[in-house]
Amino acid sequence: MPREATLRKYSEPVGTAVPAFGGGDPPFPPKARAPVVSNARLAILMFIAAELMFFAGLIGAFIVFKLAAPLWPPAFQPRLPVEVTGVNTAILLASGVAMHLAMRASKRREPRAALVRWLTIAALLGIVFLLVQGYEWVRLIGYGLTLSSGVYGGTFYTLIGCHGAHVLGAVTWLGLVLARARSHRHELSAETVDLCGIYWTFVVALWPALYALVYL
Amino acid sequence: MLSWLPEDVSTFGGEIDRLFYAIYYITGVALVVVTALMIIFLIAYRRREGRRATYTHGNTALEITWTVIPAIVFIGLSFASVSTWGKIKAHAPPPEAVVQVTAKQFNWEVVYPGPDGKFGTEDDFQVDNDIHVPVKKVVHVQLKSKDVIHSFFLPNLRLKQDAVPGKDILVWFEAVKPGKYELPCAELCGFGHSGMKGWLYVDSPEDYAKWQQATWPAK
Amino acid sequence: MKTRIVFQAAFAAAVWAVSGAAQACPVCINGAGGEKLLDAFNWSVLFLMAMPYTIVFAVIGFFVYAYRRAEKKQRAEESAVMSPAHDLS
Amino acid sequence: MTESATAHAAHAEAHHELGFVRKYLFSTDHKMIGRQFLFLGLFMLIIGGLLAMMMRWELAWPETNIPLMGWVPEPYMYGGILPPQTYNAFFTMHATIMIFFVVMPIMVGGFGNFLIPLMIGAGDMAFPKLNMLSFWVGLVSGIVMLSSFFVPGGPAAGGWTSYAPLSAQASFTGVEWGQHLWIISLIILGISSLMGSINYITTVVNMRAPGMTYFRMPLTIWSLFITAILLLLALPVLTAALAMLLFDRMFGTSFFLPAGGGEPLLWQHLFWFFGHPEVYVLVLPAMGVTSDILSTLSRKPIFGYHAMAFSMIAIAFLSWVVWGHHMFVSGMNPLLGTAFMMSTMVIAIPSAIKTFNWLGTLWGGSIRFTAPMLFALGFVSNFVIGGLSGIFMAATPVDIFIHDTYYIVAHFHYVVAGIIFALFAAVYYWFPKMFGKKMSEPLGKIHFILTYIFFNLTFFPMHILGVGGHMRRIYNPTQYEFLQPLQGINHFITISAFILGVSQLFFLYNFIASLAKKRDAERNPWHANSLEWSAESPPPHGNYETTPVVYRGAYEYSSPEVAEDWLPQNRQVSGGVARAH
Repeated sequence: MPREATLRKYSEPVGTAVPAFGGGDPPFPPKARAPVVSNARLAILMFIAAELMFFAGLIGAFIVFKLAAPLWPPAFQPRLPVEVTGVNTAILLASGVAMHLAMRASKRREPRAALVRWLTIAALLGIVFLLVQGYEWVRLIGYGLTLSSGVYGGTFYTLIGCHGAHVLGAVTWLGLVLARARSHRHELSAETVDLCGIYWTFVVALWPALYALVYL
Repeated sequence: MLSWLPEDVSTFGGEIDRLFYAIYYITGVALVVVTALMIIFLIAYRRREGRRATYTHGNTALEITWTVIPAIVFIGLSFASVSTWGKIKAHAPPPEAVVQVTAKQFNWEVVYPGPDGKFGTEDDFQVDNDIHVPVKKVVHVQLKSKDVIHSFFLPNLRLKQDAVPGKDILVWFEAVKPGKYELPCAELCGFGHSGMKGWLYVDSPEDYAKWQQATWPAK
Repeated sequence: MKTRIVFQAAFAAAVWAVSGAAQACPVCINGAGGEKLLDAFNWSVLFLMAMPYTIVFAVIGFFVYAYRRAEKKQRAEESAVMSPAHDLS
Repeated sequence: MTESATAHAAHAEAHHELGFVRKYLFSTDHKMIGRQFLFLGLFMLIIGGLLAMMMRWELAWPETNIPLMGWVPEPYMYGGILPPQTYNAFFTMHATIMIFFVVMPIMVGGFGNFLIPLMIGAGDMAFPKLNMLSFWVGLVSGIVMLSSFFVPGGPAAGGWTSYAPLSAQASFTGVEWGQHLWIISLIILGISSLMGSINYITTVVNMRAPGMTYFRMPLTIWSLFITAILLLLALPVLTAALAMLLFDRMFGTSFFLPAGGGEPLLWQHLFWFFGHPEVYVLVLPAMGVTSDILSTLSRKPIFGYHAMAFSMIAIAFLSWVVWGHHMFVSGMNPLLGTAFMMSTMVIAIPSAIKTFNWLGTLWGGSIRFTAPMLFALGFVSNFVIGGLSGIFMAATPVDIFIHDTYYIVAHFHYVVAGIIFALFAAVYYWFPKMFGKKMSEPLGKIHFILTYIFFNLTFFPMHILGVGGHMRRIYNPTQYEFLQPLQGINHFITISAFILGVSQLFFLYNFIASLAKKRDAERNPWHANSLEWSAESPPPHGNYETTPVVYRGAYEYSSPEVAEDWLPQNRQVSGGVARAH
């Protein structure tokens, strides 16, 4: 324990000023500073980073199976619907563009109607993507490709299914934002749209990579 | 501490043990020096009335020294390890005897090629948990597993290799001293993991021939 | 400073070591699953190793960009509001 | 200024009137959440410790009745005799609990939550509600994990690493739901950690008080910041692997089952890709708090602050390329083995730097041998041994022999169980700030002396067992002829372990008795510099009356600027103005 008795109260400095220690030349006196990237944006970025690592784990597994297989897709397994999914990819990318336009509209404080229009288009395109995916899944299961048909089916459904779940989550989120945007009782900050938009962009941007990896 | 090492009867075990000793002495010296310094500092710089602690934020020269020295030691150690590692794992000498060992819960299935020297023929000879090999001959073990991961561990030969289901892993050794050596499983493989063990019999040429005659099916 | 140099050197060494290992070894006695499997694992390992660095550097890059932009904006605002001789510089 | 102060006070007042539930259970106050994590961790520590005691009994006197355990029903125990299945379940749960539910909740969840806002001068975390959720999700995960003790077949028995295919098919271990719950619990824990780490990173990046630059942050904050980044990027990979494992078990996929074309080694790659950064998740906060405590209680600036911070950054960077050293004998490509050996040797360098800097901090100090200081020194001493023994396994040829032996067990207990020393140090050190009460010093010293002696007597002989070839995770060492000469050492270790366990009662008593005391702690009992000590003990909701302003780093002890031997970060010294150019 420090010795209370021998210590004087805080006093005037005894020595001359010593060189500041602890990094650079911070402003003196220190100033408060607004964060450059807001808390919510930073959090969503971190969340996306974690999501990327989650997909990295799945993709790492997929790479092992795909590259090690003598034949991929393995014999007697249905081929994946490359063309339909290609069109579907275009649909998802288009929804990304719509989302981007919505973000721009909200940033420029354009009339609410423009924002609602773009958000609706993005959401609808997202739903179409999911429906097409779902329809293709049903067909694939009909052809006998299931979760338990070896690593081919397993990786396909896990990887694409995880992405599908993310699209579903993003659509739900977008639906909530859209409901807020349509009801005029609520203020809608640019950040609300932005956060959803950033996540949407992530989900959209991830897809072409998965498409190239899994389908092509 | 190292006197507890099991007796080494393999050709490459000596190299492993030498590395072991080298690291042992290096880390031993480091441990003694660091501990001694710590004790000296703790005694010399214990709180005393009227003495103020030295005000210093560090010393660049010292910092560089204790970064560079461990770096040299560590990198040196890893270069010293490379050749032994390569010898054991990557470059097996040609075999003079071959045996197939398949691990399963909770036994080692040992298959000998029989008199024709080939596996998969009728004269293959199978036995559980006993491996007979001739002394001073390069033995190749084809390691497989039927169910889960096991680990082929021969403490006296400084040899350990996981047996992975779906993989065919080649292990080699050359024992230099006849005797009977224990072969435990070193990777958790289920409730019977403890007690999953076999024996490695390193036979003198005469004993090996005698054992072959007694057990292997005739041609 | 010196730690940074040491660190960079160490990192370069690690990357060098790993990339050296990525070339599959034709005489390996292990991994009888075949060379394709070894290759597959090598690519997977490289991919997994690269991911955290990609993400971290992307985020750091974004931050540098965001800070630069914020600073530029602030400077523009300051020069618009008050006379330049007044403050910090 | 005054306006915001009164607003703050009013704010704090409003929160003081909260009911029991909002104040103690569903609190969004980072300090309460930190305490909740601490209690959770300490409770789990007791369970994990008891499991270890039973395992030690089994190893010393195999297949004999464990005293006091006769009540456990068959088939889990037979009149106190541990069957191998239960033994396997016990070491699996011991490791899982100690790693995921003791060290992580206490160091990262508990002290991370409690200290980050306080030490950087913020009122709370960036997302208080997310923070609360993180604890409750974590608690659910803990409950799921513990509930696996009560399902038919018992808890997971595939080791904490759950190597596939042993863990991927119920028939291999005979455990059905226990392993399912193990996987589900860890997936839930991943969500909890994700929320926590997002919160920590955002808070550290955005909510530092004015003047608190990155390189003025205490090393505890640096360590927790880096830990959060590691957790953020490492845990999702485990989650992915666990999801695949769960699919293998429940939905008939075959990612890790060779019968269906799966790859057992893939599990090991994914697991250790997470697993090695995880090791640093465990040890970095311990290094951080040790640095702070050593500096404060030797009244000396930390030696080489920048080297310390950069070595942690280097560890974080390198921790992604070393995971293969857990797999040297797994049958992976030998060339990859060489690469992983090199990177492992390189990552040992920053750890060496840290040790030497700790020694440098002691040099020329004025050391106070209080309980937190003793435990911090204990951590350093254990870390030296654990670090040095790690070099043996980094050398691949040596690892061939010692892999999966007690040498490994000794090594990681010196590191991970050594972390418990830092954990105790942190509890003794920050207890006054957390609860406004002081813990008993004499009891703390007795606790330290007993713990230190019997920790070493327990874990050091394990090196000898390992050198003798004693495999880890075996149920009955007397089944092996070559291990029979070593059985005496097993007896010795077990007796030491029991005394080590009993010694913890000193801590338990001290902790509970101190909690029951009246408030008696002043604001800054250790005369420390970092910001948390300028708040009340315990700090009110919102922490600071006014936002503190930071003028210097956290380690200005015995500075010639002032007559006292400490100089808080937020104290403006008039001479300091001269530094403002």
